[in-house]
Order: sequence, then structure tokens, then C-alpha cells
Amino acid sequence: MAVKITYVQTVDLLGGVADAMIASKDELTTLDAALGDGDLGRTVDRGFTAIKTTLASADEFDSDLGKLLFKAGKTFADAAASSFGALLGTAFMKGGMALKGSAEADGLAIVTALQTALDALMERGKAKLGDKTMLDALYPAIEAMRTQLSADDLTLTALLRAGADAAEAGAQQTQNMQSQIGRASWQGERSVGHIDPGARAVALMLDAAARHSQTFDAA
Amino acid sequence: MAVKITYVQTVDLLGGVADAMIASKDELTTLDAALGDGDLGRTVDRGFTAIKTTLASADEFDSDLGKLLFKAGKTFADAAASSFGALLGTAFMKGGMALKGSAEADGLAIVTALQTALDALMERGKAKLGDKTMLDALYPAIEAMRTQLSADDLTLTALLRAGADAAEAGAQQTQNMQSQIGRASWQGERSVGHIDPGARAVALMLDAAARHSQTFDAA
Amino acid sequence: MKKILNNPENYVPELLEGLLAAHPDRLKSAAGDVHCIVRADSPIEGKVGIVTGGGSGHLPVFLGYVGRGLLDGCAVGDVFASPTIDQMYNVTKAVHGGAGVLHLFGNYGGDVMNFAAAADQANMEDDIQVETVLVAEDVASAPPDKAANRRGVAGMIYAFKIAGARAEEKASLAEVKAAAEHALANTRSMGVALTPCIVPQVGKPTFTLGEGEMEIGMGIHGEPGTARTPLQTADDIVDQLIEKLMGDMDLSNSEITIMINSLGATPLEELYIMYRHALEVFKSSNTTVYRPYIGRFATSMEMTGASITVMKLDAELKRLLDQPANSPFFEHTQYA
Amino acid sequence: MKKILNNPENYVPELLEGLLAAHPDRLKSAAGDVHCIVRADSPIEGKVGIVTGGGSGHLPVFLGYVGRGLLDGCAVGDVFASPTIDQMYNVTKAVHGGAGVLHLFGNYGGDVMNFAAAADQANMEDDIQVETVLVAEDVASAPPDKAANRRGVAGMIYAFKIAGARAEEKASLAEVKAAAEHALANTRSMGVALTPCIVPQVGKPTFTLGEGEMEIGMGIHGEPGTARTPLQTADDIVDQLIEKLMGDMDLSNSEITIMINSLGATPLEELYIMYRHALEVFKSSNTTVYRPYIGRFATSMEMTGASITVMKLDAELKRLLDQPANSPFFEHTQYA
Ligand SMILES: Nc1ncnc2c1ncn2[C@@H]1O[C@H](COP(=O)(O)OP(=O)(O)O)[C@@H](O)[C@H]1O
Ligand SMILES: Nc1ncnc2c1ncn2[C@@H]1O[C@H](COP(=O)(O)OP(=O)(O)O)[C@@H](O)[C@H]1O
Ligand SMILES: [Mg+2]
Ligand SMILES: [Mg+2]
Ligand SMILES: [Mg+2]
Ligand SMILES: [Mg+2]
Repeated sequence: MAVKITYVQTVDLLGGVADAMIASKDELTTLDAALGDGDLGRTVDRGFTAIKTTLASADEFDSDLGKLLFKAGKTFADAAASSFGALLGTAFMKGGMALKGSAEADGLAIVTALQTALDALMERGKAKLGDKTMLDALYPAIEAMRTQLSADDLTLTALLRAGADAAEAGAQQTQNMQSQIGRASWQGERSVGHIDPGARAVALMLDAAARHSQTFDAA
Repeated sequence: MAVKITYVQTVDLLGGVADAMIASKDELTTLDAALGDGDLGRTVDRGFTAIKTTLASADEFDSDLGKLLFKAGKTFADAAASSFGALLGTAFMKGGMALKGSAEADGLAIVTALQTALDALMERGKAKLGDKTMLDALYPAIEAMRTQLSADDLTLTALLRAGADAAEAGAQQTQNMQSQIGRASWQGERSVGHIDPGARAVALMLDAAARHSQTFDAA
Repeated sequence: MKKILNNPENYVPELLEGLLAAHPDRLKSAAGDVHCIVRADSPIEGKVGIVTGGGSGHLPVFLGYVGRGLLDGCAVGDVFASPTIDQMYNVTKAVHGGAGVLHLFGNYGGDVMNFAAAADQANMEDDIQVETVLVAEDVASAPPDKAANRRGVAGMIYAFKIAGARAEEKASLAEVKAAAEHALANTRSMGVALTPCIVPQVGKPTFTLGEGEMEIGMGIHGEPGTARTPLQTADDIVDQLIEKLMGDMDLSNSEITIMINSLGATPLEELYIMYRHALEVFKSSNTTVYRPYIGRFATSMEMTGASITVMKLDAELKRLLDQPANSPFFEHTQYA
Repeated sequence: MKKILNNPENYVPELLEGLLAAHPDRLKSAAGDVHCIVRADSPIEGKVGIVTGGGSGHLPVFLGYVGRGLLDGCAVGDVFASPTIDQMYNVTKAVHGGAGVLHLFGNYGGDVMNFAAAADQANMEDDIQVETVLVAEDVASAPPDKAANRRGVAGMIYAFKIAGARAEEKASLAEVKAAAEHALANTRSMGVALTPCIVPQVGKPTFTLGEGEMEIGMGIHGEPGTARTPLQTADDIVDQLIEKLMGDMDLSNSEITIMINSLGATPLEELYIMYRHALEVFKSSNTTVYRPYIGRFATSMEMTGASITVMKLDAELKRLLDQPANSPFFEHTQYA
């Protein structure tokens, strides 16, 4: 049985991720306060609350995953126009464009959409790997998921779990890096020793997705 | 032996009063904070410090009590141009003018100078008795001193003590009054129950003078 | 409430030195005393000189209104303290252009007594004709039947503007005085304080307010107001201030100008939130607003709070309000 | 740090409504969104439109510089937060008078990315030519070899003024862009913070500083600076700020303009104390000051602190600096 996520499952999964992220807002604020301006929790709160509004009207997108994700991204960016909001919004919008017209996505489609999102994010943000940003969680996550694609008996949960674990490892790695871009770069050497909040947010998102997907695989 | 104060004694006495007033600045600040803007301690501190400078050059006034007091008043008003400073400065200046050319003052001259000072103060400040101001200490003080003038064996100390006690009684009386003029009037009815800081300052000045004059009478 | 300063005792002379160095094209000192600030082009022949004075710590009040179309000079005291008689006298003398001088300042005891002495001196020694108008428009400071006792706050700026414009037209001393009185008869103010400020030489707050408290009607030196209450919303504060102002002077069916003034720390953002609601309130009384002034016009250093001043307009006040004015702190180009 | 507000979530829309109601002669909104503020006379045929944008809470920055001789429009975000792409796009479109649009704003990640998207959209959908210049002049935020990473603070006002004056002359988009870049190449800033401020929707201070502490080099949103030290005297603070500015750009034997800017609560009095000493410092390097700007130009609501910005002048910058400018927050009449 090939890995697959349906439109309805995607709506459900995103809802689970949104709830988990909103619940993590204080942790993200604390991390952002150490390196930046301490608004990441608020960004995530507003952005994912906005996404939940989009999900509530999921019927309007003709079961088109692309349209759903594009709208979710736009909504996120509008609701929380910070760096993270602009980037995550772009990621969702561009990732959605890669799924345009699909009512479901298999493992390859998921990874491709994530890769498209990553490319867009790098194009928009001009950051490189190792600059201590969300890229340093998202990039290894996609690599790990891509590797999983050839595994036997792959489940959606296993695919997402591989991404989540790699993202978390990547986020932890950012502690050793010095911020090279964005607000945190103004900390210079003092940025070393702290986890990048955006990287941590990516890891939390993937972890929530992996946890939520268990309900589908169990069914 | 008629009551009398010499030029040198006056310089000495004023120095004692100045020291006592500077030492009372915190009490006056507290009183003024309750009814006004809490700067009376600072006014008194600056004003009497300035007077001490004038006293230090007491040699320059040809032993003329009038010139000395006039200069002391001007110095006070310049150093602390608040209501109390303006009024006390005026009082010293006008009181001094009443003693112009004298190298010493007897009891009547002292009382006359004080009366002249009071008149000037009322003219400048436009306050009436009962408005809850320094007048309500100074007026009864002068009355009490005038009464003493006919007493047998009057000493300078006794004269000043009569004034000081009456001033203190007057100051205490101000607790029952509602402020009708100046900053304290903005408190309206809330001014009742507090001692007027300017009245208290007058009582403190006369008390210090009475205490200091004991050294002359003892000599 | 931390301060950027050197020796607190030098606070005022240092700031005045900086100020004179910054604006030599428009301001100068008189009598060799930095506390005596006058227009660089003083005295102006044939023009009535307008002089104010008062304590420091209120910028732009007082000296910030020395300029074209405004005041001619200002005697500057220590923080929250009156200038001296000499300083007032020296400023009066320096701005006298032969047409007399108007003393126009807030109703504070020290200032009143010292200005009276300075006026006497200018009259005695230099034959300068001096008239005096006191600003006393803070409705929180005394009831209507004791209105003459009231203190002067931000409303003085309307008096400066109106009298200044009239003087610029080379009106007589009596006319300039009448213009100031006319402005003030139509002007009322009231404020609210949220946190105190610190007088540099004192080093501690002039009063205290609990964490969640505010005081309606407080004066700019921390003089007590009419009520201490829990911190209210902007709309509720505006409701109360305007109700009190309207209770003292009927503004219905009138055209007014309004000044929403920050006492210092309160940011401009919040003043606009207040203004927004003021317009809503005025709608019900058919009061229309002409030329609002929103900003920091009369402050108490870093005090948090705001005041509202209204001046009811007629054709003459409107005409004079619209005249150009120019000081380093108040530029007023022709409207529209 | 108490605030006069209603529901914190309505802080920005309410203040913008108040602001638009206060200045209808000079400002209007675009696309029916109060977050899109443009000159009342927009678009101006044949003039390059200059657009900025950024978070609220910094008045007069950003929207306060929309006016004649300055900017054409501003996209306004929530407190300390970027405006949206749509808002930036709508402002860009509303001010486009056929000669292209310059996006001129501070180097903050969200703004940079959103403005880039808005520029793309304006180009794709409306064929508007957009150029971008980032303000990045805070020397405390990155060393010279990473100068492009620096954040933008009060120095942006010099860029607004210079580019705005050039655009008013109907210069081309390339020329206006060059003027902004020329100004910024000669501009450096650095500040000091003494107390934090509170973002209304957050309700607590963005950072903490001990009772007797200050932070040199702190950013206007509380971004950490270069050193946290005991509170120093005004003269010592000025010494350090100017030393750092001079270390980044040689000012000796030059004519400069200087901006001494309060971050909000710090009163004007203290800025003049700073200016006084700045002149003393400049004397030793034979640096002369032209047209100082002393006041609140870029704030962080009720934050206590100040910044110093210098712009090294040449004939062209001086000419453009002197042009008239006029917004509800910045009136600039011809000098002298
Ligand atoms: N140019 C960039 N490219 C990729 N990620 C970035 C970039 N800039 C910032 N980030 C990410 O965004 C996070 C901060 O987000 P946010 O708090 O919204 O930023 P800000 O408040 O500075 O606008 C950082 O931790 C980092 O992971
Ligand atoms: N018009 C007046 N006539 C007489 N005494 C006055 C008058 N106004 C004030 N005072 C006295 O001055 C005292 C306050 O002095 P001060 O603190 O210098 O006033 P302020 O700070 O209001 O200028 C009052 O307690 C009162 O005794
Ligand atoms: Mg952030
Ligand atoms: Mg941010
Ligand atoms: Mg007092
Ligand atoms: Mg006083």
C-alpha cells in the first residue's frame, strides 16, 4: 500500500498542526526573545488561527489540495506579515502550486511539494544553509523523507516521523551556528548557543503532523 | 535694660536661623507635598544657603541692618524664585528698608520691621488672613511680640519666644482652614486637616531665632 | 524613568546652552543669561513684545513658543520652578520695541509674584508699559466660581498663538492684551496622568500612582486632580474629560479647535486614538473641529498622560489661529 | 508604562482612523484600507512615487513622513510588525504617477520579503517599475564588513528627506534612487536605551533593564545592543555614540547634519543636553554642524532612550536637505 493523503485528511492534519503550533506559542516567543524580537509566538498564533479559518471553509476549494494550501499560505502571510509569516506563507503558496489540481498526494508528491516550498523559501529569503534559519530544519527533513520513499511498507506516519526527527536534529544543530541573516544576525557571536526559533517551529510542525497522521494509518 | 540686637548679633542670629531651616527641609517638603508640589524644602534649602553667602560677606554692608536684610532678601528670592521665595524675599527686602541706616534695632524697631514685612507680603501676595498661608503664622506672631513690648524686663529671647509660640499656634490653626490661594487652593476641601507649609516655616524661623538669641541674653 | 543627564544641578543651563547653540538663527539670550531667551530679531520696532516665563521641564512650553507669530521672549526657571525677577525683567527689557510688553503666563504663585515685581521694575526703571494676562484654564483645578484661581496648562499655547498673531499685525498693547483675553475666555483644558516624572535635582517621582491607577484632572507638576481611579480605556477617559470641559463651557453647535496633548511619555499613537473618539463624542453635540493639534505641546518631562484643550472659535479667533507662526518647536504654515 | 487605549487589538486601526480624520487635507487612505496611507493629492502625474512601510509604534516613523517633499505613501503594519504584501502593493499602485515607484524602507526581514513580493506584483499586474533601497545605517547592529545586514533606524528620515526633495523636482526613478543611496552612504546612526516599551497586544515589556542600567546600541524594537552598562552621564553616552559613528565614517573636517532623536519618553530637555556635548566633541575633529534636528523623529512608543544620526553633507545633499517639506509631523520651511 503506497503512502497517500487525501484532501479530507489534509484538512484534518493541518487542523492538528495548527492546534499544536498555537499551543507552542509561548515556547516560540521565548526562543525568539533570546535571538530576535520575541514575536514568533504571536506570529504563529495569528497565522495558524487564520489557517484554521481557511480550513473551516475547506469545502470551497473543489477538493483541490493546491488551492487549499495556496489559500492557507496567503492567509498566513496576511495575518502575520513577519519574516516567518512571509516565508511560511510563501512556502505554503508555492508548495500548493506544486499540488494544483490534485485531490490527494502520494509520498513523492508530498516530498516534491516540500522541495518546491523550500526552493521558494530560499529564493524569497536569500538565506543559505547554515545561516541558522528554518532552512536548517526543513532541508534535512526533506532529505530524510526522500530517503524514506524507497522504504518497504512505508506509512504516512513513518514518512512524516522521519522528517520530524531530522528537522528536530537540524533545529538542535542550530545551537552551534552563528546567525547570518535576519534579526538574529544583529546578535553576532551571542547568537551561538541558542536554538533558532524558526527551525524549532518547523520541527514542531512536522512533529505535530507525524503525530496526527497516526490516526489515519490506524484507521 | 531695653531689648536690643546689634549688627553682629543679627548676622549671627540669621546664620542660626538659616542652619535650622536647612535642617528642616525634609519636614517642609513633606508638608508641601501634601498640599502643593513638594518643593518647599528645596526652596528653603537654596534660599537660606544663599543667605549664608550674604552673611559671609556681612562686612560689606557698613554695619547697616537695612542693607544686610535687603541683600539677604534679594539673594533668597533669586536663589529660590517660588511663591515662598518671592514672598520671603520681599519680606526681608521691605523689612530691611524699614531698618535702613541702623546698626542696631530695639524691640520696637524689630516689631516695626516685621510689620512692614507683613504689609509688603500681603501687598505682593494678595492673600488675606485665614486664606491658610504663612500670614496666618506671621500675623499672630507680630501681635504677640507687640504685646510683649510693654512687658517688664523684656529680653530679646522673650520677645522672640512670644512670636515663635504665637506663630506655632497660628500654624497649627491652619489645619482647620481650607486653602484659598496658591497651589494648595487646587486641593479644595482636601486641604483641610493639613498644616500650611509656609506657616510652619515661619514658626520654625521664629523658633530658631528665639533659641539662638538665648546665647546673646546669657552673655 | 531614567534620565540622560550630567550633574542634575546643571540640567537647565546645559539644556539652554544646547538649545541656543542649535537655533542661533531664531533664538538668542539676553543680558548674558541663558535663562533669558528672546527672538533673534528682538526687539522689533513698533511691535508689542509678548513675554512668558515659567519653570523648565515642560518643553516645548514655555520657551518653545518664542518665535515669529508667537512670543518674543521667555524667562526660564529651574525645573518646575519660577524664573527670577531679574530674568523676567531682563527679558522684558530685551524685547521692548517701544510698543509695550504683554506678560502672558500661567497662574502659578511664584511666577505671578515675580512677574509683578519685574513689571514694576520695567515700568520704574525703563518706562516700559507692561500689561499682564494670566492663563488659568484648567477646569480640574477650581470650580467655575473660583475660576480665577485655576492653574494654566496647555491652553496657554492658544493664547500665545492668538496674541502672537495679533502682535505681529502691529496691534496696540491694549489690542494684543484683548486678543489674549478673548482666546482664554474661550479656552478650557483638563488632563489625566498615568505615571509621574522625576525632577532631576530631586531624583524621585513627584507623586505615586498604583500600578493600575490613573488620576483625572492632575496638574502638570503632579498637582492632585479630581479623582483617582483604576486605569480606564481611552474612550472612557475622553468621555470624562470632554464632559467636564463641556460642563464648564457649552460647545454644542459650535466650531472649536482642539489640542490633544501628551504629557511626555504617552506616544502620539495614543493621542490619535483619543482624537478618534473625541470626534465621535462631538458628533452628538453638533460640535465641529477645525485644525486639531495633536502632539506634545506642554509636557512634564517623562510623565505619562494626556490633556485635552478646546478653544471655541469665532471669525476673529479663526483668522488669528490661521496666521503663520514659526519657532524651533512649532511651525505653522498657512493652512491648506 | 501605562497606556491610553481601548481593545489592544484595535490599537492600530483606531489610531489610523484618528489620524486620517485629523489630517484629511494632507492624507487619505488607499484601497479602502486605513493601513494604506497616501498623500491626499496622490497620484502625482509624472512624479516618482516614494513608498515606505513598516510596523506601527514608531510615530512619526513611518507614515509621518508622507507629505510634500517627502514620501508619497506608507503601508502600515501592526505594532512592530510588517504590513502585508497586499497593503504594500495597494500603496504602490495608489501613488504611481507614471514615473515609477521607489520602495524605501528599513532592513527588517518581514518588510524586505513582503516588499519584494509587492514589487513583483506591481510589476506583473500593473506594469509599474519599482526600485528598492534599504535603509541599514545602525552601526551597532553589524560590523562594517557586514554593513548590508544592518537594521534601519532614524537615518531613514534623511533618506526620506533627500529622496523626497529630489522626487519633487520630477527627477527620474534612477535619479531618485541614486539620491536615496547617496544620502544613506553618508548616514550612520546609533542609539541607547534606558527603559523598554510595551507592545499593546503583548502587555508586558519587550525586554528588561535593571534599575540602574542602560544598553548602548539597542535597536528600536529592543534588539540587543553592543554593551549593557550602568547608567552613564549624558556626556559619556554622547562620547561613546559619536566615537562609534566616527569609527565607521570619518567626519573630521566635514560639515554634517545631526539628528538627536528621543525614542519616546526621553524629554527634549535631555536631547539638548546631549546636543550641547556633541558640539564640544565635534570641535576637536573640526566637524561643523548644519541644521541640527533635535526631537522625536523615530520612536518606540514610550521607550526611554535616544539615538544620534549623522549625515555627512556635500553641496547636493545640503541643497536637497534645505528644500521645503511638509507633513502633519514634519514641517520644514526654507531655512533662515
Ligand atoms: N531570510 C530568511 N530566510 C529563512 N529564514 C529566515 C530568514 N529570516 C528569518 N528567518 C527565520 O525566521 C525566524 C524568525 O521569524 P520572525 O520572528 O517572524 O522574524 P522577525 O520578527 O525578525 O520578522 C528565524 O528564527 C529564522 O528561522
Ligand atoms: N499669595 C500668597 N500669599 C501668602 N502666602 C502664600 C501665597 N501663596 C503661597 N503662600 C505660602 O507659600 C507656601 C508655599 O510655598 P511654595 O512651596 O514656594 O509655593 P509654590 O511651590 O506653589 O510656588 C504656602 O504654604 C503658603 O504659606
Ligand atoms: Mg521575531
Ligand atoms: Mg518581528
Ligand atoms: Mg511648593
Ligand atoms: Mg513650586
